[in-house]
Amino acid sequence: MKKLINDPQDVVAETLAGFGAAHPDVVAVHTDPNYVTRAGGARSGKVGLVSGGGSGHEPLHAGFVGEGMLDAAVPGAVFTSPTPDQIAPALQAADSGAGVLAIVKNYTGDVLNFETAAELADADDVNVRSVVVNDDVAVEDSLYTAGRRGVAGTVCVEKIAGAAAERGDDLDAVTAVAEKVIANVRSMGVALTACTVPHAGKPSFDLPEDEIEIGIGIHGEPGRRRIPLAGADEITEMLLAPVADDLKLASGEKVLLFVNGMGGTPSSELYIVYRRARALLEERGVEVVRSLVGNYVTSLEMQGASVTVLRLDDELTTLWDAPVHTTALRW
Amino acid sequence: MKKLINDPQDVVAETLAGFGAAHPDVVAVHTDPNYVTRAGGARSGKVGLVSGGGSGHEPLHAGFVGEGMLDAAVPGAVFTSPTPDQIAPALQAADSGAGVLAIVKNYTGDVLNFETAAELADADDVNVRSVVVNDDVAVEDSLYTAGRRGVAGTVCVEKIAGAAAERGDDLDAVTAVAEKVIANVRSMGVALTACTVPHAGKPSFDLPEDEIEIGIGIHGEPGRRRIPLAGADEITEMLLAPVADDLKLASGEKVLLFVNGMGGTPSSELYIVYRRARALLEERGVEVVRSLVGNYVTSLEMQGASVTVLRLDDELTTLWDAPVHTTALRW
Amino acid sequence: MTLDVAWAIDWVRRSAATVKEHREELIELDRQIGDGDHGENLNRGFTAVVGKLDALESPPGDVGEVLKLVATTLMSTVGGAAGPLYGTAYLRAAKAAAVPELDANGVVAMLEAALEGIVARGKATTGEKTMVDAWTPATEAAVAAADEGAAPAAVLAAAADAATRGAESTIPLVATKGRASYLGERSAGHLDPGARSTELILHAAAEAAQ
Amino acid sequence: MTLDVAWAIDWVRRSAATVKEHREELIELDRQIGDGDHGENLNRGFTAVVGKLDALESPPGDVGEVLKLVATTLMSTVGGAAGPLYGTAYLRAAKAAAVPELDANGVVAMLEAALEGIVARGKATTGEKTMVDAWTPATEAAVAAADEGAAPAAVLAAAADAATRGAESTIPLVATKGRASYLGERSAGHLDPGARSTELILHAAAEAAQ
Ligand SMILES: Nc1ncnc2c1ncn2[C@@H]1O[C@H](COP(=O)(O)OP(=O)(O)O)[C@@H](O)[C@H]1O
Ligand SMILES: Nc1ncnc2c1ncn2[C@@H]1O[C@H](COP(=O)(O)OP(=O)(O)O)[C@@H](O)[C@H]1O
Ligand SMILES: [Mg+2]
Ligand SMILES: [Mg+2]
Ligand SMILES: [Mg+2]
Ligand SMILES: [Mg+2]
Repeated sequence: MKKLINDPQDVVAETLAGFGAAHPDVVAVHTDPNYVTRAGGARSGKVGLVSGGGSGHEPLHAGFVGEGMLDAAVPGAVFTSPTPDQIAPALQAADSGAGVLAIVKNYTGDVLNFETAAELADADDVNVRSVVVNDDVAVEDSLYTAGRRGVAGTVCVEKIAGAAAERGDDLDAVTAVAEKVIANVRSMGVALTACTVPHAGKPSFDLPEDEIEIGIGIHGEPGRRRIPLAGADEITEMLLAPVADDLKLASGEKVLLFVNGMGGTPSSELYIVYRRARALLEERGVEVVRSLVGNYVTSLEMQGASVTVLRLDDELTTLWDAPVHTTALRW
Repeated sequence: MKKLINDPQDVVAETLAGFGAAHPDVVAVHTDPNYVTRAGGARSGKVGLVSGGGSGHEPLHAGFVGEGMLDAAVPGAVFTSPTPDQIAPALQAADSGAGVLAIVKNYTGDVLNFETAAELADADDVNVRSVVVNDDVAVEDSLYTAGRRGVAGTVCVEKIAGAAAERGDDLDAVTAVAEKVIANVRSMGVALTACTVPHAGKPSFDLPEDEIEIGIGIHGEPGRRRIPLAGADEITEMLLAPVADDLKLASGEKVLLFVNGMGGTPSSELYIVYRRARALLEERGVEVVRSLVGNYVTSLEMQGASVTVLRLDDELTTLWDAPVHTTALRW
Repeated sequence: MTLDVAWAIDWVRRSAATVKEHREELIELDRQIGDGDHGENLNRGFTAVVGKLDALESPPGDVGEVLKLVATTLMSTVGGAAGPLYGTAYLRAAKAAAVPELDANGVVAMLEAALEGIVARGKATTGEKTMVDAWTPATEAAVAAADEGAAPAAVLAAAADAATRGAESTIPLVATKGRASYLGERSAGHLDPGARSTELILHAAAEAAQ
Repeated sequence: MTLDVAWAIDWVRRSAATVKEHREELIELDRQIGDGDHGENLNRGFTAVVGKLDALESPPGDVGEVLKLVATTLMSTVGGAAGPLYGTAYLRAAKAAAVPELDANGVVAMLEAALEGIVARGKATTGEKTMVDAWTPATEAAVAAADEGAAPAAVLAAAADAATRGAESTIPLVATKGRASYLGERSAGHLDPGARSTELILHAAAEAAQ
């Protein structure tokens, strides 16, 4: 295992220490328990926005704390949902009286820990609502399973709900916008290499030099199937088609196209994937009117990418375009 | 070799195609020959700023084209300086009558090709000045060598000279500011893994699982020495000390601390390095007043990092803080 | 022939020891069909529990108090799916065992409460390749043993053995709950890490009762 | 016994062929002490040269015209250090060989001009582990052969053989110019890729003169 780390047990704490020291103008890092808030604290009268999950997906979520996006983020241990006693104070810190929306990725651990935290916060008179992001089409959504995972589409939910909260929407309205994004965003990912969880010390799966995993999540799990290494264009088709199909995209629709890197993929490769994904959407008569390309929802140092498509209407487009000032997303 | 690419010969062209399609509001991509300009073209009366070099270092340089930074960027083949017939039209496009400053990294190929291009542009009445960035302290600067390499410090030169040009400085003044940055910026890097040049098809060097290379450049060259894998804190000391020593940093001085990823390193690890580098500077009584942490000057998918320190005075701080609107740097 | 606070404390310490001992195995099992953190997380949690136990000023008054300490500590240190699941299990078990001493029926009630807690939180049923596949046969075996008049120690031994068989039964299953479900068919052929940790913890209970 | 335009064209085509054949070897040499692009870049350049040659409407009037075409094409397609260095070499050589036919002294003048071009651009001297270490002995050997009255073909053969020895002489050297210099002492023990490509190109010249 080759990483720029010290003791594997200290990875999250040391990352947060560096993050806080580097960006005191944007964020405040709290330790014991660990959570991150906006430097200025919660803005009075604004609905609070909180997200969180296992670490190892940076910049998700702490990189999205700041004006126009999250009020607080809760990083768990690497690939491990945070605990209620971390989440509850973050919910409290984000509350300025208008209530808090928790944006939860659909994993058993995240859902359960956020549930408990919301109960704790509720006992302290914080009005907590939550939405569950489940954009990963690699996983079948069925009554008999844990449902689809939440992956890169989470960025879209956090950005757009964040803009709604910032413009003064109330808790019902912010929740409705978040649900609308969730209903219209889908993703699918590929891994060229595994990643190594620091405390595990060896790769999350063993992948021969000539094979890749299609339909991976963001926790180093193997994907739905293993296939021979293929060209970027071919791989992009395998990612884009199920996403577009699941969204039932029709000719004439407008979308945001988001090509996300898994952490170890250089941006040049992401642009190659973007180029092909865009062409495939155009072949379907779908217009790409907004774009995001970069490493935003990662799996440690994994090489790979995911393709996310968000169906846009005027409201979502306006909210996407609204100013944002976080360490990872800014305009 | 595992990459999200198609034919290795098409990597640069396809990256540029995706880049141009994703960011039409910021950049315009020209092909045959390849160069990138601002979407709006050169602003009349402003000194033009051009940089370029081999591809594979993304977002350098095309990611820094835009208001407040470069007017044009010239991407060569992977790790190969661009040719004069690419550079010359970029110099021309960047010229609006106030002359052009070329920011060249100190490599034989870059220097020679920019030299020839400047002659070509000069023949077309473009007034071209150039500065050579050589911030890498891993390489001894001696009369009898090719001198120090230009590495991550290039971002500081491009940002600050860009701000000077944007505020209306003339060619002499912009050149002087660029030289001032060059005189005050130093870097040193480490590789945990090699990178693979697409057309070469195999790693740029062979590194056992328990060894790292200290004093690497940004072209996948091996470093100055190979040492056993160590903890992040220890490695950071090996990078920071020669940088700080070479700059002869004195107690009470203010600096910008820039921890750069080589492409395959997750931001969490960069923050761990940042944290330690900052502490080491503080031990020397040096105050870190500005920070940059991320993958900005990369070597394809290499895992590793570099530490850059720029000595700041009021002028450089103001110029660093000035608005910038590029695809990779924005505030 | 009843189990008291000393037993409960011994159970917790043995649980911590066995989880530490099998930390890497649990990581490896979770690496194969999950995200490789189960051993790390449980070990962190039980280490914290032992720390809390050591720091107690006065000894817990009943079995339930011990289990409540386990519950709250796991809840606030484990995270992931296992944190709330085990946390709820111990919390419910604590309520059911809020007595100074447990007889055989008390042991059964405690195990049943734990299982109910897991099911209430996780909504899994048997055959979904989760810890429920270890807890369910364990509880059933405990009921059967108690019905036959077994002593508390024998009830726990029966539960532990059934948990072992239950854990092994997860190997061929295709997961439909938890993280392993994302693998679909590829989850078959692997032991569920949560079922394995359940087995370890129940064996610790039985050993403490010897 | 003189070398004409047909020879020059043949030289270029043979150069392209040998560079293509040794593409991977040159990449590998450059990978060891540089950035692994020398073979790729030269191959791209010479492939373009051949394309230009094939597309010519009328044949070049003299040797210099052929070399000028090589110069400008390499300059605009190779990039890196080798692009301008070889580009300048061919440009100066073209000027020195702006005649329909080259005798032995003409060959010498051409080689000397090429070397001067490389040195003018790259500022390297012998012993710095660059292509200069192949061009210098090659030019010296050409001078000696011409002085002894050798025919142009023999002059080129002597130059090519000297280039081979010159290239080999770079192996123990510590680089002080070019990218290999960044390696310091670690550059010793490797053949310089530019010296190797020089050797290949000069052998192509000699073979075309057979
Ligand atoms: N819905 C559920 N019901 C019961 N047990 C579950 C459920 N989901 C997961 N588990 C158990 O949790 C274990 C995984 O725990 P752990 O690795 O700590 O959490 P995570 O999956 O969040 O990383 C699985 O092996 C399984 O036994
Ligand atoms: N200053 C110089 N003078 C002469 N030859 C040089 C000089 N610098 C580099 N070279 C030659 O160029 C070769 C490398 O060419 P190439 O790999 O194409 O360029 P780059 O180093 O830019 O990648 C070296 O092997 C060396 O022979
Ligand atoms: Mg987990
Ligand atoms: Mg090169
Ligand atoms: Mg797990
Ligand atoms: Mg090279």
